Amino acid sequence: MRLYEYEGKRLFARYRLPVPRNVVVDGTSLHQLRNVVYPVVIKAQTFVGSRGKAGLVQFARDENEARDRVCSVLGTVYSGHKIDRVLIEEKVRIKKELYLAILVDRLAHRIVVMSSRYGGVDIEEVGHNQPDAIFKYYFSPGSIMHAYAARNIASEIGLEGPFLAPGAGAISDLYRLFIELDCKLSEINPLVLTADGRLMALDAKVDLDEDAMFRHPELAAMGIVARHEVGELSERERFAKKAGFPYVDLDGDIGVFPGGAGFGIAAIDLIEHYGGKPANFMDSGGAPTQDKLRAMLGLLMDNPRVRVIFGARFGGISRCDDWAKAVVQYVIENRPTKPMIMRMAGNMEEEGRKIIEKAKSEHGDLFRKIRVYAYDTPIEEVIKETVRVAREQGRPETSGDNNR
Amino acid sequence: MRLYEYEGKRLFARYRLPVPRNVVVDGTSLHQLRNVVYPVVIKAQTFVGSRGKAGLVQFARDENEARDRVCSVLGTVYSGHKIDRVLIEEKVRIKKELYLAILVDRLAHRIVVMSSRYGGVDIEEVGHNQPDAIFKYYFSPGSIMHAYAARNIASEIGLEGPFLAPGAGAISDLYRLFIELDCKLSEINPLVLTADGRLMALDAKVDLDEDAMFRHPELAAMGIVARHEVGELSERERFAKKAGFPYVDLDGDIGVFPGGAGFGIAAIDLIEHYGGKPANFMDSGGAPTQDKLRAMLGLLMDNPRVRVIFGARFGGISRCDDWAKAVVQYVIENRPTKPMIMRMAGNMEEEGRKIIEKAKSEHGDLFRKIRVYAYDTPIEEVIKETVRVAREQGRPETSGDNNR
Amino acid sequence: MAIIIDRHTQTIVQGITGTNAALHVKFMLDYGTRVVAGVTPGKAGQEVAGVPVYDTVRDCLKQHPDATVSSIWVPPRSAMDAILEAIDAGIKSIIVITERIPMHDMLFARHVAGQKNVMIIGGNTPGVISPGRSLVGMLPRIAFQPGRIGTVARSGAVTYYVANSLNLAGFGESTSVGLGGDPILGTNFEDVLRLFEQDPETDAVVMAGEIGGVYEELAAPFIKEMGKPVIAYITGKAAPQGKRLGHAGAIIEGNMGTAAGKIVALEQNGALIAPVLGDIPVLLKRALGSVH
Amino acid sequence: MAIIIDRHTQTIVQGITGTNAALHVKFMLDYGTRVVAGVTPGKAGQEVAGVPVYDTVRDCLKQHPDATVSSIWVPPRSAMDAILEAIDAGIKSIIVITERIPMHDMLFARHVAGQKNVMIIGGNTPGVISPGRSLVGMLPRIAFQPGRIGTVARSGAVTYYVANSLNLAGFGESTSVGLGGDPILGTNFEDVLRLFEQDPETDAVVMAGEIGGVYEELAAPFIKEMGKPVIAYITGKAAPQGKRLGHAGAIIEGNMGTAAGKIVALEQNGALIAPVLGDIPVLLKRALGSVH
Repeated sequence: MRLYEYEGKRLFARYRLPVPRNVVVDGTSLHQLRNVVYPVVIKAQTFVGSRGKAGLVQFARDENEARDRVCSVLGTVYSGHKIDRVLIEEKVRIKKELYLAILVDRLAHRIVVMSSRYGGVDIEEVGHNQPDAIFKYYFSPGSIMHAYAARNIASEIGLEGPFLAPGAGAISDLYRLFIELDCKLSEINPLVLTADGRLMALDAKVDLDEDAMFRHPELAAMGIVARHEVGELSERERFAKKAGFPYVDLDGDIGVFPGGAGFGIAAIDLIEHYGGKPANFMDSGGAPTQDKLRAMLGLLMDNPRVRVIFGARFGGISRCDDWAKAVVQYVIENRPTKPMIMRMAGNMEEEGRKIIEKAKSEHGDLFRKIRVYAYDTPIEEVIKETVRVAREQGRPETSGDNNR
Repeated sequence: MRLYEYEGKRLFARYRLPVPRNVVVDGTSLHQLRNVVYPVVIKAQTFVGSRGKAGLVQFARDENEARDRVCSVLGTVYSGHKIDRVLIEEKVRIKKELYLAILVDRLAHRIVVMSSRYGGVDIEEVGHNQPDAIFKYYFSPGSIMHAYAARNIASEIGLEGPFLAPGAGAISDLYRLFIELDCKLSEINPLVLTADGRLMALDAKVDLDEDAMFRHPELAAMGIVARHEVGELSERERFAKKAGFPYVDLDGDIGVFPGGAGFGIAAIDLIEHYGGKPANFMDSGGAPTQDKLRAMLGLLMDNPRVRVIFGARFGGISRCDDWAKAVVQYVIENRPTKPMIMRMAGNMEEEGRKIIEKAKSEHGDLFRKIRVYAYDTPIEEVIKETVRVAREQGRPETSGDNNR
Repeated sequence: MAIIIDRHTQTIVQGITGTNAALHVKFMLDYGTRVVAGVTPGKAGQEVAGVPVYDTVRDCLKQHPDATVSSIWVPPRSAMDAILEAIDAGIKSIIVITERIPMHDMLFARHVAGQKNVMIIGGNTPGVISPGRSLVGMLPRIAFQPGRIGTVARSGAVTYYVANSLNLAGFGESTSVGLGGDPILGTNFEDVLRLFEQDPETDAVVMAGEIGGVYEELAAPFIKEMGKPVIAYITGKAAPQGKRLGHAGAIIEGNMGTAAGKIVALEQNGALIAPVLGDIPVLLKRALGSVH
Repeated sequence: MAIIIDRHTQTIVQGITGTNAALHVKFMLDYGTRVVAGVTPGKAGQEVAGVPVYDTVRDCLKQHPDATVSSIWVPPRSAMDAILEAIDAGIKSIIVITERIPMHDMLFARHVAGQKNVMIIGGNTPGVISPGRSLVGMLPRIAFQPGRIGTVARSGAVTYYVANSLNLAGFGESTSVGLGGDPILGTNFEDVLRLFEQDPETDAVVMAGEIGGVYEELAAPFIKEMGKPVIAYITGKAAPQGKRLGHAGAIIEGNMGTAAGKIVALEQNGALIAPVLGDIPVLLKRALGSVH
């Protein structure tokens, strides 16, 4: 998960990596602009790339100018990301811009330090035009970066004389940060030599491994909590995170209530393939509890965008009977009015079917809009049906018994 | 360098290894015996092995008994080691005694964890009588101990059920201590299960690598400072340590002032071989300064045991002329009366010779008892001469010019 | 002899006393899998469905020296250690059910396994099944039937749906391998394709990929060399960027990991692309021609 | 071609700008040793006695790709890193002058060197000399003269005294190797004995050991196999227990490392024991018989 630049720089500072003097300002802390030495750079905190081109990086010579610029940015929305904070930094005079990044090479399954004498620009472009200008240094998983390796890298990107030791130190520190904080990426672009002889990380791009957050309470203590890989969670997504199941808002009208993440992805595709629009991605995880299943269903039902729910359960580690029980209980307790088109197959399919049928016979009216297909109906047919029902929802509701 | 048990246990406690509740008492802190829960074990702090057999481990049921026992031990000398401190520990009821040690295997050049179900006894004897009773687990240098490896070891020595996790934890902790503090040995004998269900290190034997002490200011802060591998330094040895040259007191009357540690060792042998008794071991190290050379010479001259000084310099990294200069200056400034029999060969031999000869011609009387042999006199002859002179020193001094 | 596991394969289960593991040990035994021992540290001496529990894999192998496969059901924080323990003790194939293993942990485990020539499958794999012979993992037996199609997928549920669509069309599986939903996998598509290519009991392969990572792309060149038809079904065409979809590995990061990119790479190298599940048996029939 | 170094060997010097290193670079050049480059991080572009200085070994080897030997003169705290740097850059023999290297550091450096098949000599070695041909280290040239006796010793000064006693008796050295005074050594007696056994320019070997460690004992079995006579001179017979005598490695620990133990092990395996330095040429003459 991507960190904001100011979060990355706080981590850098913890690892002794030099960053410009800075303060972070949000709507409630504009008074901090008084405590800044001008001129400054004002950087909107957002995950959008190319902030410079988007006008999200500005300069200010004094407090008034800074206040104007900050106010013009706070609260605005770029590419779907709302800007809540700006980073105010001393403006340094740059003598030289370098590039430094550490990442997991997913092809080689190793850790690679990428560095270049050419920083401050799009590194992929550099790599494309001048492959030699990017120096790659590989590390086996589990290995430390010895001091000499850091010196080799520093030397290769032109850090020499009095800059060799601090340069190598910064490379080592970034590597320690990368390893100790379970990063997928830690990038400094640009790493600069300033006109007054300092080495400094002017930007900070850090991607953490969400799956390793459990062992980093120090990050939570800094306010670094779960989010999307790139972007904040929506309200519904935060609810799901808390309840313990993966959920992502999409912009359609078909609520997707599948079993299994992989099929959840497939279901979204299939819905679009047959002309529908999914309202969400969701995954119950392995063997969800009844409570969790009902919370999942509730989240969809309560979403005003959702007009129909597509459900599927292939009973593997998660059993059909448990799933059926949860559906039935939710319906009886909450009396939902949105149609549900579902398929249930696999382990305990028969038991599940009996639970549904019993409920239908006892609470016929509640289950009027609920159809549950079985093993012998291909999943594509169920989805086509769902898309059709979603379209119908636009029209006046037809009467009649939809039970099979 | 060997640590006292109480020092080892303080390190254990830092690494969360469970040790009995304890206090350390010296002559000035007997009042602490009031703050102890009796009965207790009283253990004299010394490097002597088999303290039990030597009567250096005692028990006390109450404060009076403890005071008597402590006073009877403090200040006494065993095998040349004076006892300045005792460790007072809760007396635990032992259910099971195990053995655990981590050491550098100097044959395999690896780290080995040795463990046994049989603790509290001489482990070499166990190894001799029942080789299978000792379980050896090897680690490559630089590798960490994964949790599973600690469990494998714990399981092998019978730590199971509720003791498996704490046992594996203790093994991991001891390994971390071993690695992080640059140990040559860290041994717990016995590691015990107590009758009340605790796992506990009853003894602590830790050998540190003196050559790595520079990176452990935390040890110096605990009062763990340079000493012999086994034993405290004498006053002269402390002086030498401070002045920066290796020096060990021996009990003869021939002061040894060699160049090079290896030849220092050889010189001691040769002196004994030809019937003399060396008063010390000493080494100038590579390229000693003039000040250091004069400090070395002074240490020998000021030692009342020393009756004659044997000197040798094979000029390699250390030059003969520097050496000669230091000798001459020392003699002129300090007007020593003890004879010096020396040999000087190697780099800058000729220049050195000229310095000595010039001094002799200018200060003839001061150099009356100083002979300096050259390349063409085998070192054995010089040593024989030294031994002869040492014997003579017992008799009334003969007159006459000893210069060559 | 099927790929990876067979009727005679002796397996152990790490984390055997956990609820899920214990349930599926019973299912595996019912299926005929030779689960000979289990490990939960501190619980040596217990039994799970009649299978003895030991404190360490090392102890397992002392008593059951012919066990070669382990499945791992421990929590993510212990997964790397469990894998390393199995490797160190001499296990040759490790099937990692645990999901969301920290990426650095899995990289290290892979690295050690590579040095020792040990196969890791997963993390977050539903397991491996050779229908009618052996099952290691949590795959529902009901979804599979013996046959001559090899299947390999990142997702468990997709594995079932693929088998479901094969079986409805009269096909069965030689072996079905779940690679797992985690971003770093021990075994990837190419590894399994190579096994199927060599397997005399497999006529064709269905590979089901999804967004995220580059394992599908990495396999593409080998597909070109294969003598057996490969049907590819790739999900996530409608997925948003920068958001994980359930599987830790299912995420489009910048330009990497899009369904479109994978489909192009596979199609260019001769894989037949199935846009929806129902197309898989159709393409298979076409590819196998008169054989079926 | 002498063992380890030869007239044509190109060497580099790590820590070249230090006082001692700079002095001995001059001595080495005077002796004819091909010192082609040096390293001191941050001092690239300088020169020492005409030898160019680089920031890294890697940079050295870019400019001087034929350098195969490095001598290391850095402080103990940097020694491991310097050794690893040399190994990583492709140096094949590393002569470690630095003394009192932390034991764990040296163990690790040895371990890595072993994996990469790199020879480490030292730490705390005075170096290696093939008289009249090449000298790497700080050995005083005056002590050595060309000949057909190989010598190997832990101590520098003892190396000189051994050569001194050989030369006074008319012998000379094919190569003299200082193993070093540190407790963990990169190369031990057996390694060098094997080289001398193969070396057509060596007729007999003098090995000088001292108290501490087990390297002398480890070499004993090989001496039995050797076709060339081995004279052993072991010092520390009069040394006290538990006290280091100058060399970090020169210490009797419990029963380990006594001179008596070493002498017994060597004598039992056919080495001729020289009680004092002067006995060495006497024993050599006896062993080589009519040859000299």
